[in-house]
Amino acid sequence: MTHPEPETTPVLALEGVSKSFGAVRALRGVSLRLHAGEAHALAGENGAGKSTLIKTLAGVHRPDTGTVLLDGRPVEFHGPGDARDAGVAVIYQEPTLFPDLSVAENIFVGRQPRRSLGRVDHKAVREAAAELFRRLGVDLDPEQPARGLSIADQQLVEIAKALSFDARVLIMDEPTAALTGSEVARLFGVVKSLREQGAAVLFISHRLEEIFALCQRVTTLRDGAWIASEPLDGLTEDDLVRRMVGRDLDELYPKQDAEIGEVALSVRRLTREGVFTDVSFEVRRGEIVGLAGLVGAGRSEVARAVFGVDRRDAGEVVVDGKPLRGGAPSLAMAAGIALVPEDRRAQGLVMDMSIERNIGLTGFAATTKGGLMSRGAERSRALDWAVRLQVKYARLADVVGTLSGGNQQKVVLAKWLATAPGVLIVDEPTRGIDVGTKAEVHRLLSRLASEGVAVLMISSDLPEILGMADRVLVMHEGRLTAEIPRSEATEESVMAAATGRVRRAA
Amino acid sequence: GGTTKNSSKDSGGGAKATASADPNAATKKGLTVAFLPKQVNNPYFTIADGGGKQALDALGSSYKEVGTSSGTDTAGQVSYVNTLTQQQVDAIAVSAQDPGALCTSLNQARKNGIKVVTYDSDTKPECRDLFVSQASSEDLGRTEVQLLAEQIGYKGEIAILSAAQTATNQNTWIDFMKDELKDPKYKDVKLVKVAYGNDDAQQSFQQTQGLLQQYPNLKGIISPTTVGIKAAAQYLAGSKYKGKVKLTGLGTPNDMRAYVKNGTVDAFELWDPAKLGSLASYAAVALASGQISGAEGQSFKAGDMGSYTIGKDGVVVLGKPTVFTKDNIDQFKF
Amino acid sequence: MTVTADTPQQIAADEPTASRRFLDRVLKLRALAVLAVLLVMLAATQIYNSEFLSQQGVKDLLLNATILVLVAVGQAMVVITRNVDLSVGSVLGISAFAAGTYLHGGGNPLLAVLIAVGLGVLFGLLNGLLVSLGQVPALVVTLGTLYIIRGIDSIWVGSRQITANDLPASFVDFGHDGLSVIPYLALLTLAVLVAAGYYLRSYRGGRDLYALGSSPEAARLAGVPVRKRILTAYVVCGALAGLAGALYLARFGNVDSGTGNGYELTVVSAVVVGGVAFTGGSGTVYGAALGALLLTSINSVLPSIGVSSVWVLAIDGVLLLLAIAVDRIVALRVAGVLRKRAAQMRSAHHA
Amino acid sequence: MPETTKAPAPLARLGGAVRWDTAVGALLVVLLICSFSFVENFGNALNVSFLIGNTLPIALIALPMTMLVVSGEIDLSVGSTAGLSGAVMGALWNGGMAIETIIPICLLLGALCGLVNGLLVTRLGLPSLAVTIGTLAAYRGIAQIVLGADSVTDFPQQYLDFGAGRIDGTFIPYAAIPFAVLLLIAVLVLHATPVGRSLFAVGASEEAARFAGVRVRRLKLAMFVTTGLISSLTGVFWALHYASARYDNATGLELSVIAGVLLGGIDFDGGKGTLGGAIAGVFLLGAGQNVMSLLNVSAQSQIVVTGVLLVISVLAPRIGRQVSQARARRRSADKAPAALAAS
Ligand SMILES: Nc1ncnc2c1ncn2[C@@H]1O[C@H](COP(=O)(O)OP(=O)(O)OP(=O)(O)O)[C@@H](O)[C@H]1O
Ligand SMILES: Nc1ncnc2c1ncn2[C@@H]1O[C@H](COP(=O)(O)OP(=O)(O)OP(=O)(O)O)[C@@H](O)[C@H]1O
Ligand SMILES: [Mg+2]
Ligand SMILES: [Mg+2]
Repeated sequence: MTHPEPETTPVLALEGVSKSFGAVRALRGVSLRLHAGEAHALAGENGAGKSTLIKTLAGVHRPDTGTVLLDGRPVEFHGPGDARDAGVAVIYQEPTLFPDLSVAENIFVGRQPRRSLGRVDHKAVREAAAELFRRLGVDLDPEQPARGLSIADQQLVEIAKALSFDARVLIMDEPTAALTGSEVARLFGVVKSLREQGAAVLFISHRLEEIFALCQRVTTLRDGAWIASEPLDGLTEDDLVRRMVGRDLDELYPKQDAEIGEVALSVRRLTREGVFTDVSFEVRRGEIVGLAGLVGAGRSEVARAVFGVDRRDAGEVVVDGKPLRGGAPSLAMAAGIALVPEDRRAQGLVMDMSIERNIGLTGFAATTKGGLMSRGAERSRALDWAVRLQVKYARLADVVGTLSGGNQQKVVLAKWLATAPGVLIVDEPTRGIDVGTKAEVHRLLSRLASEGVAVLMISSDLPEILGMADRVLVMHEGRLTAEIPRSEATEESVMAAATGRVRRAA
Repeated sequence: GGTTKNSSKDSGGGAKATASADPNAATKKGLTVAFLPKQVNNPYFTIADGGGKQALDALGSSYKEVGTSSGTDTAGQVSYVNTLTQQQVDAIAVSAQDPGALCTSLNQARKNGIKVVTYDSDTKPECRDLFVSQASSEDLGRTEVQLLAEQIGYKGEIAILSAAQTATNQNTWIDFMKDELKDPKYKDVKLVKVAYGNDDAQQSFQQTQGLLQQYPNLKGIISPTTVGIKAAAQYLAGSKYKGKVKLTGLGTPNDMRAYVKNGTVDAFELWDPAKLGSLASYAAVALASGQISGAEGQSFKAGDMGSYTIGKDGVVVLGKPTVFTKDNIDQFKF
Repeated sequence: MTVTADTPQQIAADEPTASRRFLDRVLKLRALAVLAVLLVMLAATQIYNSEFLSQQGVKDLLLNATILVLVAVGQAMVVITRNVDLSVGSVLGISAFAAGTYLHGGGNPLLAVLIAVGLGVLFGLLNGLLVSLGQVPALVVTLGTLYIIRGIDSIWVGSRQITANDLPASFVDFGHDGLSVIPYLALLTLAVLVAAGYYLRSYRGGRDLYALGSSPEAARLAGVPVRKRILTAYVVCGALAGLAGALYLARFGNVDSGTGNGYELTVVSAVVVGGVAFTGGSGTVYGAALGALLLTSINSVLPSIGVSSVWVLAIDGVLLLLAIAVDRIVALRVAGVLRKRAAQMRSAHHA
Repeated sequence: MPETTKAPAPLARLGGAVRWDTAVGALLVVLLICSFSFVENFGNALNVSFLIGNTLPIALIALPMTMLVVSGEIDLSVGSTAGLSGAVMGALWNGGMAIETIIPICLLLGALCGLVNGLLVTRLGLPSLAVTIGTLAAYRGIAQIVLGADSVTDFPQQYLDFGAGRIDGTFIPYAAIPFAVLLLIAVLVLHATPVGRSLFAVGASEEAARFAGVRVRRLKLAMFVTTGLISSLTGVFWALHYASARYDNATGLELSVIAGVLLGGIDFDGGKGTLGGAIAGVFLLGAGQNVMSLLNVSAQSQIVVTGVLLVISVLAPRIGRQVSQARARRRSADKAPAALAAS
């Protein structure tokens, strides 16, 4: 079955749209047509302009040139409200929730069901939210405040919000980046049924298999320019990558064999009450240890406690044979640990600071002479790593918040790799990173390991874990449930431990 | 070792008034006298400075008024003295917010040939040439006790509602009040408390409430501050204590008219602020003309107010305060 | 300013249904804590001094609170949107004087109140427009308008003043009369409070205020009419400051160019004590009103138990610190308890 | 927050060229030059020394206040801390203690005041605005208890001379020299050391800073203590400069400091601003007031001018940005008529 471009008028379309941010030309004459009943994928490297395109469709940005067409007629959206009123629902790349409001209210802000006299019907709000979560198969309490939700839960709330519109057009910017397989599957189920009911869908993901699973057509962008719009049928992943990157892809999981040395990080009976219990493991030099588990299993929490961001209630952490006092990341850093945190916007980067200063934040020791900072040293240190990681930026002095999502992630990596750590903990290191760069990051991790760094890799991307890890630890509900050597690690074995179907063999 | 209070007794060091004055010197014209009240826009000082302006007009000299809009901005007052020094006025008439804080800058001004008269509220004597006092502190303190005692029949508990705890003139008056109360005829009158309303309407209000709650048998209140007496009167007027608890003190007739008429207040007193300002002007011009130097015993003419003689410490006293009652209050419009 | 790791909400999220109910109770407790402090304080004072809660005493307490409560309600609405209005004291002063000038020598009291409110609305509009259209920090803008309005006020008023003598007797009486112990002013304030509380809780406009205070960026993306809402909050705040000005006139019968000077700090304290977060998005006007009541009551309590006024300021400050610290400590303790409970529940579930 | 996502790069660059703190500095220079040439009595040494002397207390406190605000906190109790140390100084002096002992005690006390603020903020996680409103009242209240109605004026002459005098033959007050040293230290710390970098990071995103190994609490605590210390230093200076120690010394100083700092472009959300800007803002207000007084502008009008300056200080950059944005939009629209025709 092929999918030729439908003859009907597109519900929503862009014609020759350009958008610049100062010197950065994020979009250059891009056209895109979304048809009812069709799921359309948008593919491109980090910084290709995908999010910018979406924000143009959603009325957040006004195009410099070109037009937005609604049902074939040019429209001008003056703000996100206009687009929403026209039936366009958007899930932005970065969740934008109201931390102080309940989850239910978050979904219905400005559109709450009302009773007589225009009063908000709080009960109806609650029930409608609960119903949405049921549809998505999510176990969230509508009444709980959004503050403190994990990234994944935040993303799920965003999805529920978008679904609640019963929109004609559903736009999703990397909705799955934080989700694990089961949630993705459920999301796809819901989206498919919406599409069958006649909604137009625009979908962005750096996981190509998801694009193939959900969509019929794909538009590719490269450096803000339109490359192709075509049916996905008959296209292979390699074709798609070639369109995006302009060349063939290197191997995605370039696992190098490294010599495994002595224990660098040893975690013993670590406990944080109410979060995780009795977690013990070791990571050796030259080893990449994967930490897998379902969303909310407590993996990030373990990493945070090891690094000293969170207090620990019991247990000890030993680095290179020396016990590490808890409660202060600076101590952990001094002991040679680096943590690439999962939430780059809140934890990884100071969004209002420049790229070089963000990278410089971890390197005062190297860039200070006689108590005063050397800007030159700071800059060259930042430049070195920005180039190595192929960060796409205009100037190092630019505010990091203006970078595309994936490039921000690379800056976080740069910031920590620049400390030359002996123990590297990476939490979802490739979330939101395009395939090309992902391979790059993997190669980097692999090389670091071979140079004797002990790597603990937390990831919800199972293929990544399987492809990269020498050993896989699995957590379930705050406990370690399995330790699986590379040779035995399969999707089944890991999932079984992650869902609690097997207990850790004593 | 170190420098202690005792080891540095010889501090201060302002120009002492010299006795060299020529009482027959001509009154100079075309002088500039600047008034620096505690607070501009304060009705009391507006009247006083208005009196000063009239006198200067009559003398053929010119008047200007500068000042801070807060009554406790000592730093502001200092910088105004400095500004006036820069502008080389001939004399400054100042009502000091603080007896010591202005000293350095006032002496600086005097070194530059500017005569300094304080009025209403004094600085330390060595920092000015003359102090024009509204009434003798002794008179004020004693008469207020007398006024209230009469109203309560020389019997019962009384309290004082003052302004800020640091207000120099208030404290002097209160000392004299306490002294007056030692007289045997007040043996049944008991001063139970001195409260401070900080010259703030709301605080004075709540302090009055507190006094009445804490001393249910309170018979009378003396408030030697125009803000305090007004606030106390307003509270009494709207409460069950109206007419039962007597109130007296220092107030302006305009402020108090309504309360005198509705029976909240029987009698209170004040001097005429306009005359105070006027006297300050005459004194300033006499100083600038060289007719006086500020030494005790010298005297100068103050237009139709007659002649005034300088007392101890360079103090000139305006006279006795006026008592206002229902019968005479309508004759006064300030 | 936030302790990210240990907020009670976050912990409560672990175990939805059970902790949910607990959380509810705790949240209600928050307002209750201030109320409890207030009641204990009043009761203790009453024991010490039986005159304190006499009819007159209760009336005084309520009257003292009204003006601050009104302004605090308006301020709370602005603070909930993650903004602030420092100019309330100046607005109160100038509208009180305007109403007084109109009433001087006879005028309709009702119209005088309207004039005061109108002037308040005008300044609220000015603040709101500057903040929302200019998208500039509210703290700076309203500190600016604080000075500007105060300056205009003192230039206009000069050394004039309005005294009780200038006002119609009916207006002055309105300032202290009431239905038995409840003054009219307190009734009016209560009506305003309930209306504001209901609007914030049960209308889209009100919920939007919380939303945009919680995350301005998200509010923009969600299509919340951000500027309109901020403008509304400022206008309401200005109107209430104006109304408070009129009531001040009635209550104190005395207004000059210094009226309301420095009031902004008191109002901000009331709002903070009442649990309205300066980071926006949380708190209620009822809390703010309780905070105001607590602050004014302290100032009534101290004189009536005979604390020397020398001590009042220090005690005021320490009590304010205590109020917020106790509140915080309770919250932290509860968070700890919740976390342990969640842990127990999970291990039970695990077994 | 919306600004960061919207402000395009070249405009940011343009904004960088005419940064607000530079503009304030330029404004100050212009004001000084104009005043020297056109305002009678402004330029003489005495007046300039007055101007500097009266602005010094505000400028002194502005140093740590700027850093505190950059780190996202605020201290409203500075005026009260200054008042308290002045009061204690007066009380101890009355008690016969040597001034050389008194001053260190006062400084220690100031540091203690700052420590209390800091502990309440960092240990209990209370908002600093609320905490320091509380200590604003508490410290002033304690000052009142300590010194009561007294006003102590008889400090030793050589100290009073230091507080109020100027170097012979120049316009420079003695006290300006230690201030200059402190200013230099503060500028270096904030703009050229890891501590300063960390302060900016903490102010812009506390969590990210913590994840990057910044000891957030310790840093903030240190800043509060420093602020208390400098406030008490200011209190001592104040008492000597005005030759008067009273419990209500330096009342309302916090508002002057904040107005100056705000005018200098320090963002109260934290993470932005420069010390140079803050100090320029403080001196701009001080010089403005001095000039206006010399020109016989009334106190009331001066208040209005201060207010207008503050409003302009935030509106002007904003309007400038909008104008250049509009221009940029017009330019790009001109450039691409072809693309429009194609659609
Ligand atoms: N507000 C902004 N200011 C300046 N530059 C911006 C802004 N938003 C985006 N850009 C730039 O526009 C380009 C496109 O960014 P965009 O976010 O659209 O990329 P993307 O395709 O979504 O990438 P990713 O896959 O990493 O999310 C990038 O170079 C980015 O730096
Ligand atoms: N079974 C559970 N019951 C209650 N709370 C849980 C449970 N499992 C995890 N949590 C809590 O849920 C929150 C979210 O955890 P989080 O999602 O960050 O964990 P994670 O394993 O790092 O997942 P991911 O990295 O995929 O987001 C944490 O506060 C954690 O303590
Ligand atoms: Mg993107
Ligand atoms: Mg995680």
